[in-house]
Amino acid sequence: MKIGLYPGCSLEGSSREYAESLRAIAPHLGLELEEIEGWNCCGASSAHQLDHTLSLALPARILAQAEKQKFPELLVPCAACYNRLASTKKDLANDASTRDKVTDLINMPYTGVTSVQNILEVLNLVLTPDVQKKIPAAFPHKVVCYYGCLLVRPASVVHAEKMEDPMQMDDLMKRIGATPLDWGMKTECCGASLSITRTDIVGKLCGNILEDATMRGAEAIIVACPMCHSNLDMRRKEIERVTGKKFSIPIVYITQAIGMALGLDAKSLGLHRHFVEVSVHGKNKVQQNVSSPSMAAVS
Amino acid sequence: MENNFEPKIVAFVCNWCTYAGADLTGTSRIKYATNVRIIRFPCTGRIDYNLLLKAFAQGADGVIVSGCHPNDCHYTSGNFHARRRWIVFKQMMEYMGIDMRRVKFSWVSAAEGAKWADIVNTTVNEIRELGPSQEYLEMSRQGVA
Amino acid sequence: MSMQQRVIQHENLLKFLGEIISSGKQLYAPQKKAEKTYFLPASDVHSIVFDYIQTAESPKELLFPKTERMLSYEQVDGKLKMIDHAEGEIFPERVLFGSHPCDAVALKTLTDFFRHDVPDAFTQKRQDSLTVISVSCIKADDNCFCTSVGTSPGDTEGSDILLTPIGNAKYYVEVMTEKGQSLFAAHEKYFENSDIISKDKYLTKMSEVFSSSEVTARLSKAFDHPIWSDASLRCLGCGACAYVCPVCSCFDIQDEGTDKKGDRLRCWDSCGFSLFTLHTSGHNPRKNQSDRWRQRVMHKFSYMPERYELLGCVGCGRCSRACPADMNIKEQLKEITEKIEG
Amino acid sequence: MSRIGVFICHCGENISATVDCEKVAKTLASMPGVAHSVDYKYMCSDPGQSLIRSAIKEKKLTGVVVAACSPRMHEPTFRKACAEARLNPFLCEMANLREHCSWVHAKGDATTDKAIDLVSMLVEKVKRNKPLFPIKVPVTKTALVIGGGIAGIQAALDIANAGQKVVLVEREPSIGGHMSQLSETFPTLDCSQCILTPRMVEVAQNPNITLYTYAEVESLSGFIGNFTARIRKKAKSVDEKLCTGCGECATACPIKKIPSEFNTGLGMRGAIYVPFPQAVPNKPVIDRSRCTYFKSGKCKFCASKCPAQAIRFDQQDEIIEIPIGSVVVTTGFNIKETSFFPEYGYGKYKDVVTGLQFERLLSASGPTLGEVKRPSDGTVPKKIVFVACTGSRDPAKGIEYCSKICCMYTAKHAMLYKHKVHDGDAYVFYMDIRAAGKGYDEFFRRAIEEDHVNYIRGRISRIYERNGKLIVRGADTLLGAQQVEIEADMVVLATAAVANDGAESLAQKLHVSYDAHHFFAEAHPKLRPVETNTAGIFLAGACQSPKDIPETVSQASAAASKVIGLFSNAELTREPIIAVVNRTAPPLFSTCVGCFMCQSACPYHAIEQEEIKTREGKLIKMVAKVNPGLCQGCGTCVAFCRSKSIDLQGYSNEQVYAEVMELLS
Amino acid sequence: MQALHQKAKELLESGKVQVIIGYGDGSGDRVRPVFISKAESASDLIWDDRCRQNLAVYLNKPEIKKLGVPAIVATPVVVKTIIQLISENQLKSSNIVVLVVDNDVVSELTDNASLEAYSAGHPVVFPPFVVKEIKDIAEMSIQQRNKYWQDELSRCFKCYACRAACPLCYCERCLTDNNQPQWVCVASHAQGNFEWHINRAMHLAGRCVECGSCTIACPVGIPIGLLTIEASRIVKQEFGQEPGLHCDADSAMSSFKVEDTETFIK
Amino acid sequence: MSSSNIYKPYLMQIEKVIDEAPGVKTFRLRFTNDADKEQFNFTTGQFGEYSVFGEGESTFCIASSPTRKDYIECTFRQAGRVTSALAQKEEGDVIGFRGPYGNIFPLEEWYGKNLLFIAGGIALPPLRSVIWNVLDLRDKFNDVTILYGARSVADLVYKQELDEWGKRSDVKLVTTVDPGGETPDWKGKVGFVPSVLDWMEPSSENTIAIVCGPPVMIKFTFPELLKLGFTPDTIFTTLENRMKCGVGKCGRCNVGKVYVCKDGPVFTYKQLQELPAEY
Repeated sequence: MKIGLYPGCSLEGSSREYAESLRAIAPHLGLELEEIEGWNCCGASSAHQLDHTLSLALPARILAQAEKQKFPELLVPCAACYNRLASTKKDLANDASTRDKVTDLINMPYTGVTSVQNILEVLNLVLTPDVQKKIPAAFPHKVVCYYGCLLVRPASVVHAEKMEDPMQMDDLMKRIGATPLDWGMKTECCGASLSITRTDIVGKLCGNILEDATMRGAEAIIVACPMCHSNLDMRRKEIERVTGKKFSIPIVYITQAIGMALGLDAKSLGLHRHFVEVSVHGKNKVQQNVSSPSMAAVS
Repeated sequence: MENNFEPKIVAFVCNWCTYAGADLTGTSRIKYATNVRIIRFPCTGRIDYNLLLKAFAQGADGVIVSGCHPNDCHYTSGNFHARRRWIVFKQMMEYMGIDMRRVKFSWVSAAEGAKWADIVNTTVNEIRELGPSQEYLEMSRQGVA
Repeated sequence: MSMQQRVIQHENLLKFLGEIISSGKQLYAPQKKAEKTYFLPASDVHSIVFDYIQTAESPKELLFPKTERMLSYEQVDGKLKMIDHAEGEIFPERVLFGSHPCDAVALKTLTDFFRHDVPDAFTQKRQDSLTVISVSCIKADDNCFCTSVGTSPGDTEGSDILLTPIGNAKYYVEVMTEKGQSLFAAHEKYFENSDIISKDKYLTKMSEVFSSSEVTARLSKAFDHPIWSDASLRCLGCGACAYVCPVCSCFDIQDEGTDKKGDRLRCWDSCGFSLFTLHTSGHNPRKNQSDRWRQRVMHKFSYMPERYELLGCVGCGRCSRACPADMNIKEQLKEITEKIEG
Repeated sequence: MSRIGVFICHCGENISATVDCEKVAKTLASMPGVAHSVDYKYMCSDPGQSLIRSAIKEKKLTGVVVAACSPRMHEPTFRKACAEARLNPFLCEMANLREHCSWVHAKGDATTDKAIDLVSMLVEKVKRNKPLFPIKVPVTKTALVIGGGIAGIQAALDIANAGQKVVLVEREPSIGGHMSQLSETFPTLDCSQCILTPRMVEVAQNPNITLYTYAEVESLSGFIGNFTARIRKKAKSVDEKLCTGCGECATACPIKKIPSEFNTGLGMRGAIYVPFPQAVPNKPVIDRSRCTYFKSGKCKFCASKCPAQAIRFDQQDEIIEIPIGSVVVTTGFNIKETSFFPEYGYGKYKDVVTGLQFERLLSASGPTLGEVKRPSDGTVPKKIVFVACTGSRDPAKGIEYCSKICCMYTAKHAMLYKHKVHDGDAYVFYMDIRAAGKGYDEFFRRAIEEDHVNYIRGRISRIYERNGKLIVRGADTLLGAQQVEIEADMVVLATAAVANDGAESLAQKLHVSYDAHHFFAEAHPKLRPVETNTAGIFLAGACQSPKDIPETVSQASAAASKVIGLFSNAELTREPIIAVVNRTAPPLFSTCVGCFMCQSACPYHAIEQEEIKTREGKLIKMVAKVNPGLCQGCGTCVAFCRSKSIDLQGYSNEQVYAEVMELLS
Repeated sequence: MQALHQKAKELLESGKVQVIIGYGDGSGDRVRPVFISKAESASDLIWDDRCRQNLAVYLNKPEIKKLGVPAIVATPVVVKTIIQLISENQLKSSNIVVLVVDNDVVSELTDNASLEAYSAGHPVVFPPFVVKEIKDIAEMSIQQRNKYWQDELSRCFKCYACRAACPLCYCERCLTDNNQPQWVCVASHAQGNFEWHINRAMHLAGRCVECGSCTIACPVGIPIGLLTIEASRIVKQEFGQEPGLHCDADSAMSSFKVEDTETFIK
Repeated sequence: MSSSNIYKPYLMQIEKVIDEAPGVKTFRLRFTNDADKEQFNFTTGQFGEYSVFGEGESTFCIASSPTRKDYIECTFRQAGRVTSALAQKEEGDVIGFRGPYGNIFPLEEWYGKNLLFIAGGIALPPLRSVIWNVLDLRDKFNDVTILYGARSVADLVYKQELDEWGKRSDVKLVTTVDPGGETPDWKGKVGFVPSVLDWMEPSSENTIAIVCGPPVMIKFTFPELLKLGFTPDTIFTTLENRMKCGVGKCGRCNVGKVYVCKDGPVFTYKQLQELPAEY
């Protein structure tokens, strides 16, 4: 399966390991990633606070570019980027006059043919029974899946089936042999939007999450969002300060977990980039029969 | 278009759903444009397409036809019959070159007071954009010596 | 009207017609539309058709439009105001070109009929402002029978100017009336002098199929003859024959509008319609299609001659061509002279 | 010559506040054919009506237009007033100046102009109105009651006790409805079954009542006084005549683990079962979807154990057709499942239960025999959180309305829990307390004051499980929205009361209207609360909106009295708004050519074929003929008739044409 | 033709029918409807390519009905018309004999089933010029269509030949002759003509068997048949119903399906 | 008329409306323009085209006598579009009127003769014009007999005038209603017009019969009159063919060579016998 890729800024910076692991596992899943040409910021963090039209124009340009490159689907691994692109797509589909305004602004045709996919949707497609067969029970850990907010809200945009109790990630974990635990913090807030300004709040919110996960005996928290990851992984000191507790549970990108299940080496999955040591491992060492895993994505 | 153009719009509605829906708009005190005059029919099944033609010939700028949602007809199936009629009539008018944007068909139930107001307002705005109806009126002036 | 003999070249004729258009008069001339020929307002002389036997519609619209506004009314400040279109209306100067002699005769018949007894201002005023330039027939078809009804391919009656094609793209010109003369005079430069020409040899030859006076005579005793019901079996009762007929002039008067504003219109009607004579009570003096067919024939060939000394038929054959059921009037009239005793 | 009277109502200030009524009256006065035009403060008042009556007499009016509120409100009032003045009531029309004009527009010339248009349009219509005379049709004196809950039971008994026949149809194997599932009832705390069961038995024994349980209405055709109901009696697989109700079969059934509907899934039943011990009729049915025999063709244990040999595996669904004069719909309500609530775990947690489930846990006949036990592990919960307004009054959940019964039953639940578990803690999260009703407020106060139930005003944001406890997280708005977190053993959600399953399709079968939430719509919320817009069909109980037992019972009696009133006449008078086929002078007789398209279009089969014959009996033609008893006046046939040979009295071609012409002239 | 003459002769002689409605010699090279009541005139009947007028129009004419039980020489479209008339209660197959000619073999269709079988086996095929007209109009913009029809209909003078020639226009009082109220303007101005023609199309929607008689009858050459063809096309496309196939079919316009779909009713 | 437009009506104001019978009304009309009134003249037997603007024209006779100059009256039954609209008009309203059209009753030829008027139903109005004309010139005529029948008592028109004629000594009035149409206090005859005529046995000696009624009444009355010794040329009637123009143009009323609107509506039975029976 060939798919367009919009990495967004996080995957180039603070979450490089997310991109690395995605690119590492892609060939094993038969996924051919083609990065979108000349991509721009999705406007996630600030555009919508400043100018509504701009906040639509930025993602629209990305979508228009995807259309231009004739991608039927566009994979957007970053949950924030995904949310912006999906929201924009919906807004433009429902409002012809805004659509006209925006296409005028970006000076590109836009029809809305390209579908926007988040990482869970894509993995769900490619992590087929065939792949599963090759890696039986390869990631035998108790984990909790942490979805955060951007992958499941608002329901009208992301079409998450059960927004308060999403199961897509849990399902993927089961497929690689993990045991996803039921817990209470699946979609609780990690405080991402305050991660710079009010680290105390982030500490408290993340603390709740880590505490519940730890208490239930999880060995790792699986995430699919760069914001979640950085808050939970990076802010341990602050968490410790606020909660007075020390947590050692690692935060693992779903792509990394799959990578470990596939037996890929820690480096290629960027595990070394984490603040909290990743203490979970894949069971098998899989034969490296795929050529340089990250190459396909380099455009 | 002239800014002060106030379209004349006739609404042909059924007694049980849309008329009652429009009553609800009233009891809910939802405001809408004054341009519409409602003519009550027992059922959309009763509404003759010739009345639409006459309305336009008489200078209506727009027409709203509204009744019960499918399955909700007080008479069980009048609106289904009406729907067939409108499907053919609309396409036939368009085949003969009449712009049917001036005719709004809708289902408004007795519970949809707000929807009624919305339909009226949307219609008035759209007809305002289209301007006064002339195409059909012109016809009565042509071909007379 | 005795005149110097003239001819006109085809190309000059076009110029002449072109000048009529540019002079601001409305020129009606035969033109093609789909498969048929009609008298239509001409803006370009090159669209005029010369090679045709008969137009689908007769030129009677020029005197007797299919829908004529006779009167308008309006409530003004609670008072009814009438607008009289016979008075107020300007009847434009028109020239009809290309009618065949039968049509010209028909226009005259129509004028005479409407002028009879109580003159009808509308047809009169339209007639006054109409100049007819006819063209003699150099060909005809099976449906034509002008000579049987007392007219002919070169008949001058009713034409203000009659042109007869005499070959080599030339027309022999006969100016018949003052209206014709004044039109001629205004464009004299296009005409050439000529010797006296006997036009007859150029005209199409039409044998007389029956004698109209004989038809008239037979009809006086034919009211109850079975021929009517036999002949009319296939008649569908539409008004096509009457509406294409250059002489038929039955009409209806209809109001359109509301009590506040509207028009009183005169619309064509036909004695062939079953509702034409239907009373509100349900009684219909002519309730069978055969009654109505009889009325059509009787009216043209018996009642009109008797009452107005006008024959209601000029032999143009349009009704036969138009009839969806092939009611052929020529054939039927011939049959009348054959089957009904004198 | 028409002499139309025009009466413009101010409706207090409802109309006159935005419409210049005086100007409307004045303008209309100068319209051709208007003989009288006045405005008045309250046209519907007695003096207002006598204004109309005297004008009819004095001015010899030939028609009346009352411009006031919606004709759906007062048309009968004014038509009656006309009739009293000897003017045919169908020569009266109403212009809707209130709902369609004054209430929806601001004061101004445009509003007054519209009012003038609306009135003048109806003046032109009424000029063409013809005197019409009511149609009499016979009445079948059998009532159909759909639904055997307390509403259906009450209605059926009231009608039957008035000496009329009743057919009671219940979808479940037993009558009783939700009330039979309840433990005690507020505010008296008397036992629900104790008061209900005798009435259920009474139904079974009343000779005027034919009871069909395990049956559903398949279709309803016809019209008031003359309906035909088709009822599907689902195969019970048991010969009811032979069955003695001994219960051997149920014991014999090897299948035991089917969640019992009656016990809201908290108890189990077999594939052949009686829903509950007090069931009426107390005879079992086989649930064919669960029965081993019906699935695999083997088993028949029940049959072998039945001493009366009453098991009938080959029984078929039976369709019975019954002539019916009137219908009472009492299909009740349902409550939302806990799975509807994502924030409370989508029904994932066994110890989060609905109010109805808690009723079963409280009930002496319930799965725990009245002991409050956790469904998950059977332990006695020491801390229960009750959540009121779960779903109700929540537009985000699509349920904007108040479910009405929850405040009271939640108080009752908390109270009963405290009575049973003395050391237990009960918390109630609520939005507002709605305890209007006799003894209601006192009841809920008692819960707080005497039984020390903790009432916390606030909403619950989330419930999740931790260490076998349910973490209930919410806010206490009376304490400055302070976050509260309670570690509860059990949570009872007072989930929203919603329309019953299949309400929409039943409404469509009955041709009655329903609201956005699929509750059946009453004809008028205040003045005709138990009638529907379809004549002869009445409503009672929670199928119309959530309501408690006293209200349900009084509505049921009200509906019953409507039926009894209807049945007190041998003949029924119907509005003559019906279609008629024209007649013309011979030789045409009618312009109808007998294509009978109208016949296929008519939903009421009201169009018949009529032969027109000569005096000698020779057929001249066939024409359509409308059966005035069957025609309901929808006019669909009229719009179909190509030759305009059929017309609708009251909305004739001339009338509606005149309305359009006047409106736009 | 021989076979036809023979069959006609037999039918008349046997007294099974009293009149044969067929085609005979007309004026010029035209054929015309003939009504043969005598066996010896049976040889007046003609059968060739020119036989296109829809003779079913005569079946309900009072003057023809008076002649007795008819046999009708039927083209495939006449068979369709007869089926449609039967479905509209205007005819009974037991009261007529329908003669169809295929390769000089004459068959009698005497019951609904044989009529239906014949109709199903003989679909209407439009002549190429009609196909082209239909395509041309389909490709026009709405403004072009407006201009096209205004122009075409401007010639209409309401002689009602279209109505008279149409076997399915059998109303005893046409809508257009109804003046209380005046649904259709009497005058043949643009509005009156539009009202007339759209009503005709609406009335024939789902009923028009596409025989083309109206177009042929129109003395001023308006392709009016296209309007009723379009109306029937819409019905077929939207509701899947076709006229002239089943004797007991419900009329498409007076029946409905709950699943009928549209996108314009909001 | 001042205009050359022969279709332009006079504007007439309705001065008085009289309800005659169910659906039957009489209008008294006055010219709105004095000049029109001055030049207007008509003779008994003539008719006009009455119009409601927006609805159209309808034809009926002038029902008043030319001897009463200031106004004209018409009586009509509400049946079609125009008459229904006319029936909606009230006093003070303005309607259109074209006329007078048609021929006349040859009153002067009847001087010194007995007159027998026979009318049925709504056909009394044309005779009423003659009757009043005759009564206003009473001394010029011999005996005047009126036989008037209607379907029922309610259907009798001009009830007041019937009373008045009945009271006059110089008029013999017989009224009748169809069997079943009588009321308990009905004083007139019961029976169809032809049979009542048979019973009356009026003399045909020096008598002119003027007959007006529905086709079926005429059909049976003419033979009755012949039986009584009337000759076809002494029997007068009026024809009611449909008309539109009133001036011999529109073609509707054409019967044989006759145009009823020009050559009629008054015909003798003799003249009718020479016409095709298309009336």
